[in-house]
Amino acid sequence: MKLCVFMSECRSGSDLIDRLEAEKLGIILVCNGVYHAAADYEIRSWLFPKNAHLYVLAEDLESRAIETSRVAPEFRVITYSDIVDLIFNEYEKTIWI
Amino acid sequence: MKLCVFMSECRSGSDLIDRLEAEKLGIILVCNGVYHAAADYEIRSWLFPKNAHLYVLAEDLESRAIETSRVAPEFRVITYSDIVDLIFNEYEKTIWI
Amino acid sequence: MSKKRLGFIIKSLPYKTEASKLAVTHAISSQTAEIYLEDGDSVEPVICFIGDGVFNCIKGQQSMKHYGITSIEQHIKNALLLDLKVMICSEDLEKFRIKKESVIMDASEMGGETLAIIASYTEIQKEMNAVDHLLFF
Amino acid sequence: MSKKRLGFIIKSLPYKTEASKLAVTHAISSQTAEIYLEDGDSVEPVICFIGDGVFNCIKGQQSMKHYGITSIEQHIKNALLLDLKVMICSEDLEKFRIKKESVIMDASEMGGETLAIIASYTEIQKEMNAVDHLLFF
Amino acid sequence: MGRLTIGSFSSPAGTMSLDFAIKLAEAAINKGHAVDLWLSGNATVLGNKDQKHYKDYSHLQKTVKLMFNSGRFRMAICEACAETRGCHKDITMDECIRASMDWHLASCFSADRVIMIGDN
Amino acid sequence: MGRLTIGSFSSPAGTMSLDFAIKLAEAAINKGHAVDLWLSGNATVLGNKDQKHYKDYSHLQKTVKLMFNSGRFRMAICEACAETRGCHKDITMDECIRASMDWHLASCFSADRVIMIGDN
Repeated sequence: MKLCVFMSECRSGSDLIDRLEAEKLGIILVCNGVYHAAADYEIRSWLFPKNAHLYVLAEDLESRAIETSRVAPEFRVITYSDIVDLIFNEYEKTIWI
Repeated sequence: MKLCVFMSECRSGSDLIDRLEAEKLGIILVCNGVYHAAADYEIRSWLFPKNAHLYVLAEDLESRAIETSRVAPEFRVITYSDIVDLIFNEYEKTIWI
Repeated sequence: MSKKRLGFIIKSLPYKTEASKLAVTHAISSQTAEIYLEDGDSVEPVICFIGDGVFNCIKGQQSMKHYGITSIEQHIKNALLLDLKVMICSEDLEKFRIKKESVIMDASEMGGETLAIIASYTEIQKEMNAVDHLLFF
Repeated sequence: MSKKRLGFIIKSLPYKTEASKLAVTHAISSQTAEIYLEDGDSVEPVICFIGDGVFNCIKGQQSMKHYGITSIEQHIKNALLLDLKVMICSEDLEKFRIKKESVIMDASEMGGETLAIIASYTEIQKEMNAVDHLLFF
Repeated sequence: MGRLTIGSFSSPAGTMSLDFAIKLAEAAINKGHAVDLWLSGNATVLGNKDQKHYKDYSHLQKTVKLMFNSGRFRMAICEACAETRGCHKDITMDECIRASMDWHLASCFSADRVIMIGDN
Repeated sequence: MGRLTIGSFSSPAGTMSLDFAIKLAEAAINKGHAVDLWLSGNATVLGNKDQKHYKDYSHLQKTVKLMFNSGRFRMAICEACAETRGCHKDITMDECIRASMDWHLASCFSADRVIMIGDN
């Protein structure tokens, strides 16, 4: 399956993601999940699955004053409009963790 | 200070407790914190501070079907009525984690 | 005339939040969803407990006695009574040293015949692949 | 005529829950608590950010732009404008590599003079010992 | 265009999860998709009439009203969840459906995509 | 006897944190103490009249009424938190105080013990 995971927390959920198997895996950081994208905050103690496509929601970075310059290069910064296109066009199932 | 900590989660909060300094420290496990008392569930990956007085709320064990026989011996199984006496008579300040 | 399969995946501990209870009650409501659907169409749920979620499956929950609310145990039994598919992750039971004897496996006292399935994570993953939509709680 | 001191200890990340905002707004409300008290009595809050809570103190929060809600930054500035004591744990800032230049330290653009205090955990613990009651958020 | 079913039981004020749901719904509708929103638990209070707007709290009702105007948006609240909170029919917005959970399941049946925001 | 001030912003249905607050309050009152209960956020819906009782959800209102009868119990809800949820004065229980947060701070002033349940 092509699976899109919304990761909304930064202190839980990584164990679930590590077990998930998907032909195509997308991870979209939202809410407090966005701290995972700011590599130099050292809040991330976990490695994202190697083949995952990684995205982070711009609005939730900016609300928390996380500058785009802090975002690790493997993440694509996206908007709500981009999310709609991703879930309808690129993935089949979506889950919220 | 004499501090009573209500620990209501089992997946967070241990870092906070480890830093707390108190002349007398009581830890009362409530809600999902009670899993910490059932040593053989292996959900606890953390050691309680050595000198802490440890309690666990009977109602919250029983709601979750955790048998008293599973409760580690260092815990005193107590009721809401006992909590009232503890916070008024044995401790000065109470916090919820 | 078609059937859609929905996977209700329960990863949360019981009682502190309402996630796990809502998962089971939503799954059960599949039985009456037909009133909104075309003739012959239906929704088939599968309920899977993984991670911390397996703690929902321990027998003997006394939430009615202490808090006046129906236990998650009772909801799981209701699901089994309606012949819903209930899967419980075997690796996670082992990890938490929850014995199989302690796990809710049937609703036989209510006359149910369907049993819960203790399954490997691989089997649960297969179900996740097979269903039409996934709902994590 | 007496004064009670209350410690508002903020350990939660901002925005996902309302914990940190409620902590600051409750602390600020100390300024009008007198209407319920005897003449001369008062409540004095101290606000301490520890652990993940220090993420509330980063400058430049745009929650009004995106979600239409007052930022926690603005609430912290309001607290400083009212000369409330605000302490931020220095070890936790370092741990998360949050530079001091990124931290909300004053409300000078609104005419405030009181500064936030970047303090060691030991100093914050001293405040926790000294206050009459502790409220963790 | 597609059909999206969003479920949530997060509170409308104080957490940002339901904000996410509403913003996602809005973005989908703006792109021509249809959206069903199912609210249970604390989220049901979003169905209440006359939610007062304070700057400290999200005011999602405004966007909800705009979405209703699109003709491609339906919102239903769990009747039992609302009644257990003392929020009865007389204070529910007219456009908002009060239903049982089976409404949500039926909506999932017809959806191209389903997202359940399983946060408290 | 002593005076206990409990604060909570947890939902009355679905989480067990507010159940804890109510059970603790009840136990304290039964031992002769006085209790002030301050509710903000989602907890404010506990102040609503006519909360319907379903077995799936905690029904804390019954205990609240008994506590009011003791004469040693006060309960106040955050007015702004209630209004932002569309829960106005007309659906608030008569005994329940609607106030600003300063009520809570003043209650802490007079309390022997304070417990803030800082869960969502």
